[in-house]
Amino acid sequence: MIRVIVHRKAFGTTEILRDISFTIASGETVAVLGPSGIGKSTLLSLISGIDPAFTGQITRAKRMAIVFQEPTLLPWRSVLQNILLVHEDLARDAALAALARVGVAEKAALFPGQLSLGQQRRVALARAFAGRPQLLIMDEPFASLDPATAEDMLALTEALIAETGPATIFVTHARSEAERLADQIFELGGSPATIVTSQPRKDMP
Amino acid sequence: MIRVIVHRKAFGTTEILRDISFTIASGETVAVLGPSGIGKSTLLSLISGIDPAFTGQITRAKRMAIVFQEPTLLPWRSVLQNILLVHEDLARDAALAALARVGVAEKAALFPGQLSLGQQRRVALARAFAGRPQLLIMDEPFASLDPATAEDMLALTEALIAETGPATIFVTHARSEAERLADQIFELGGSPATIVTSQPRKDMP
Amino acid sequence: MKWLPVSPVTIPLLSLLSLLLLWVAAAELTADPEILPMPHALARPFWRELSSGALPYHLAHTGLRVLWAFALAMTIGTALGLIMGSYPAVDRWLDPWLVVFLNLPALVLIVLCYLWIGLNETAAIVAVTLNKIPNVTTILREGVRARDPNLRAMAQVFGMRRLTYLRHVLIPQLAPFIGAAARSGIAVIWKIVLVVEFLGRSNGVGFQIHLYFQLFNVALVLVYSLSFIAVMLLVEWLLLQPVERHVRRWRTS
Amino acid sequence: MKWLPVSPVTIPLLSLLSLLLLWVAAAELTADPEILPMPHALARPFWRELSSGALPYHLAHTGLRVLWAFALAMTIGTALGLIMGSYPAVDRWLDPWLVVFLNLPALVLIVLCYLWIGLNETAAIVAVTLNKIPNVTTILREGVRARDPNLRAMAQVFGMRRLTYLRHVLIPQLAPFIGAAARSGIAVIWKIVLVVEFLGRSNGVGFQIHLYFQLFNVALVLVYSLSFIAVMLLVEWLLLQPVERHVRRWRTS
Amino acid sequence: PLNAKDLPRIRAAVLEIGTVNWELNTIKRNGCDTANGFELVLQPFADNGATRVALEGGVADIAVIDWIWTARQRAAGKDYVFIPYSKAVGGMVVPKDSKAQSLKDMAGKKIGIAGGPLDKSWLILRAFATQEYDMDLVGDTEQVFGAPPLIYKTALQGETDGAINFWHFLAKMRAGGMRELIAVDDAARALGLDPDTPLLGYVMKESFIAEHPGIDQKLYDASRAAKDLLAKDDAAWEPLRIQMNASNEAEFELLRHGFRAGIPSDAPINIDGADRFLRLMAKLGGEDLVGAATTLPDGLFANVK
Ligand SMILES: Nc1ncnc2c1ncn2[C@@H]1O[C@H](COP(=O)(O)OP(=O)(O)OP(=O)(O)O)[C@@H](O)[C@H]1O
Ligand SMILES: Nc1ncnc2c1ncn2[C@@H]1O[C@H](COP(=O)(O)OP(=O)(O)OP(=O)(O)O)[C@@H](O)[C@H]1O
Ligand SMILES: [Mg+2]
Ligand SMILES: [Mg+2]
Repeated sequence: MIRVIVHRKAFGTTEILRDISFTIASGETVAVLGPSGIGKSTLLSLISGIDPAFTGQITRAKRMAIVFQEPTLLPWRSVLQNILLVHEDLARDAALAALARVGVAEKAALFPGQLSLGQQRRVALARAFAGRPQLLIMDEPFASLDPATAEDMLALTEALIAETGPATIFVTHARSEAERLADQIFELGGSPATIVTSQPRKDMP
Repeated sequence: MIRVIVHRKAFGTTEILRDISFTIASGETVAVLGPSGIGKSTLLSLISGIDPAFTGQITRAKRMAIVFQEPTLLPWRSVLQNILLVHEDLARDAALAALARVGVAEKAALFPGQLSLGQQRRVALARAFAGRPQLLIMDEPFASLDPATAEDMLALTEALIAETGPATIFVTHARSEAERLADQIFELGGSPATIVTSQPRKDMP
Repeated sequence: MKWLPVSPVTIPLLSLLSLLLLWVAAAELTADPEILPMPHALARPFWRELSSGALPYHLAHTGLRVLWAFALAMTIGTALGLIMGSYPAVDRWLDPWLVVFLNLPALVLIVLCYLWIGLNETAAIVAVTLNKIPNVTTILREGVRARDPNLRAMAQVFGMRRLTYLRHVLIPQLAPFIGAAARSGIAVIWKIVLVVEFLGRSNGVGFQIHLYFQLFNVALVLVYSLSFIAVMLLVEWLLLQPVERHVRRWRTS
Repeated sequence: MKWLPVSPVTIPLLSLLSLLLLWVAAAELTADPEILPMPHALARPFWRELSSGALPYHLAHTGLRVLWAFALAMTIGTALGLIMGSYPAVDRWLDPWLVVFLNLPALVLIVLCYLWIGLNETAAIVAVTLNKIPNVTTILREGVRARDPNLRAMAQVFGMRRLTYLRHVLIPQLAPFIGAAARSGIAVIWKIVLVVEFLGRSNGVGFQIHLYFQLFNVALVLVYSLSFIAVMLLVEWLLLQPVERHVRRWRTS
Repeated sequence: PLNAKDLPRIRAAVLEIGTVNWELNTIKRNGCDTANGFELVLQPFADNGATRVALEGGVADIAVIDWIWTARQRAAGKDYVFIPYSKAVGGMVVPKDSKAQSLKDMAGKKIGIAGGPLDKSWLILRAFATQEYDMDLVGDTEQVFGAPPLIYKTALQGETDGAINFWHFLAKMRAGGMRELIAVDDAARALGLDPDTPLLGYVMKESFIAEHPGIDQKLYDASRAAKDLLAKDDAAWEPLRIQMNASNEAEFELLRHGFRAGIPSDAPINIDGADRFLRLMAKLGGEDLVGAATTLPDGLFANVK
């Protein structure tokens, strides 16, 4: 169970977030929507523990995985190693399978810089999915992909969540994605930003 | 008049592009569609002259502007300076106006790293629009923006093209964007990639 | 890590104090003022050298030489590093020269400079500069090789002017390398200035240190060494660190 | 830039040849073999030193010292640089020490080492190592400060092990800085070894160079200097450059 | 009297801490230079090598060097000539409680040597050991070569069992409680060499003498005058006290005594003796030491008296 309580987050004197609290149960998925620059990535960096400078309290899981808004791969290691290095107990075959699932298996031996940006984003997805995360954090994971690939990735994410049941929180700009994946949709708004609407998924009772 | 003739483009022994040729007149807009990893960014880097290693011939304009798939700002210079440094004859006020048009005027004095990724992408748009380019090259310029902001940027692009009439080529994954902005839509496909469908805009005769 | 609001000079001063304590302990253990005198034993010789004007005189001479050599070596070394890092074709030609000059003993260059140019200030400064240039070039070349190709591409497409590119794109990227070259540079320069001074000048801290070493007057060797170090600490605190903080703002904000 | 398919050793050799021509011209101008002999005038002394076994003997001793000091200084200096660059709190404490040791004259450290440890090999190597560590630390610290915070964040969230982080995330990022420190490092070490050797060792290239300098035998000074440089050129070509090419593959592919 | 400005100038490159400064300062203080028709200008350096660079580079007219070196340069075609200054040489000292009574007892011991393997004192002692004890000092002892101050200090620390150093350091070492095992003087005498041959001298170029005829004699006379003063008059030493850097009165007196003992006689140099000496050096030091000067080059010693 992930518990997020953020009283206040500011950069210098500019307050970005205020009074955001919610919980995510294992197997539950939360989508965060909101205009560009509102504070979505900031919220994720608090949840993931990257940025410890805020007032509030967050309980995290032990095994976490993250997909950043940018691929954030190690440019000096091969695509395959990029998967293996963060999951030391993962077998080589499993890593290759993870790459195959996002459609870049044949690029496994290349350096990230030799991949297209969309391919790099998919490697980042594969990296996050390859472990069995208890908490999965994704920042616009399906942006910058063509519609067919994006659909594949969505399906893959659904499958992963069904399989391993992590607590998932992800940021998106596409309401359709949010509605398809999430149990809860939060919309950030205001200044400082807070949750302005919180709705359960349509197809839920 | 921009004339593009690409006989062959390969990385090592992997051939990426073959036999792509078209022209773009001033004021004309070309959209490029295609799946992730097909070679769209590669094509743009040939057209912009960044990558000279190909067989073929490309005539370019003198004043060019580019929006990369990633923001590519100078992290050690303020947002405002990022605009001014590539347009040395641009007045400060004009640069601020360009920033205002993409909605990040109040961030002018900050460093790019202090902006959200969406805001950085908009700065990159402002930078491209601030000059009066004769050739405008954009790689997924509206990705990773919320729908409202994306709509604003689209409108802004339309206005700019109407005003200064550059030859424009841009990559997108959203057919709707392509249909709204482009006079010509090329779809890349195959391996090595070439233009598989080429259609004029719907509302044209 | 911060429990109390401490002034920014507190920790450096405490740190220097602990170094002083270490010295006292070492001197205590050595128990031979001929090898390592107690810090307070330096007070009198220090005062004598200071009031006689000898210390300021030699310090000024050495300082001037260091300054000149530093400015020259940094400028020429950086330019060479930029060129060699940017153009592999040029690099292939100049690289063996770099290795040769990098490893030419200071003594050889210094003596040749003195014999060719004469035993004067110019020769001294040229000798130090020649000794240091390969060092700066080596460090800067690594930096240029590690530059971001995307920013270059951006500058190229937008037709950024060469000078603007240099000043706003390349140099800021190289800042850590320039910082490394400058800091380790002053130190190396000063070490070579010491050799230059004892081989052919009649003044300067290096001259004095060598002299008092020959007399085995450790106290005065330390007085002169530490005076220069004190100057370098001031340069570090009043010049290098503030500049660095300014240049690094974008990283920390 | 390439008109003809040239072997990769052609240009370095041509480059060295042109350096040789420069030397001939300089010797011609100097017209005094006591100041700068012609290259061919070194052949006989070189052969004599080589066949008598003196050159290999001294070269081996110096080489061993350089190797030891290099390994020690790089390891300790890098570790210190990593720590000081990563933890600003530690840095604030150690920074003044760094400045002091960076600017402590080689002579002072060397003499203290000889007097404390004794006139032996250990003292010599410790002295060189202590002289070089601050240099490596300075360069590496700059590198660590310039590291990419995003990769760090990634490693942190995924719970990457410390050692993996060090080996696959941090060190590769620092490669240009390590390269700069290593290259300028060997050069500085060898310069200090020269001083160490003439102050208190009974063999080594530095000992010989100083000896022949006292006798004003420029030919032999050059023979010993150039022999070491030749060794360094080989190290550069057979070791440093291949390693570097391997490490830099991701940039060029 | 003459205006000092009109006098020829002799620029002397000297080791700032060298004992030669005691003499040169005395020359200047007492006007022995102007009285002899030249003006002495001191150019201090911090290293012996530097004084040679200065002489070679033409920014100094004289430097103090030994005549073996001068012979070597002369044989190589340089026009250096030698004007006697001092015959002071070193010796070997051992700790007071050392059991060694002669060089023979140093077998298997560690000897610190200032100035390198071609140091003349060391070479003479080697020859002496071979002749007297049929002993090979190089093989039978362990040598540590080092800078004079380091040899001085490590010997006092007891790190070496014996030390060969320059005479002014030897004076300090004796004052510090060491005793002389053998003086190089005595060794030289036993080898049949003339111990009165001054080893150190003022070296100048013949071309300089050609420009200023008689300048060598003038310098020699001034040097003699200062030496006479220093030899007889203790008061003449008082102004030198600070410069001499003695840490106590005993050391001061030993230094003064050492300097006086080093004053060569004013008899002309024994050319045969010098030649014998050079041959011995050539045998021991080889080409490394003497270069092409296997026999005494003509005109090495200036024609002064
Ligand atoms: N330096 C390189 N070495 C080898 N292959 C490369 C290199 N750069 C790109 N490629 C390959 O070229 C292909 C096209 O890449 P490109 O970046 O043009 O794709 P794209 O169409 O822009 O994709 P996306 O929509 O994901 O950005 C990819 O399959 C990529 O792996
Ligand atoms: N280091 C910083 N200093 C000052 N302001 C910052 C800093 N980092 C972020 N901000 C500000 O915080 C706000 C939120 O940024 P954040 O990256 O969380 O936005 P976002 O919701 O993820 O937007 P996007 O959809 O564009 O990625 C932005 O307005 C940004 O300018
Ligand atoms: Mg964001
Ligand atoms: Mg692309």
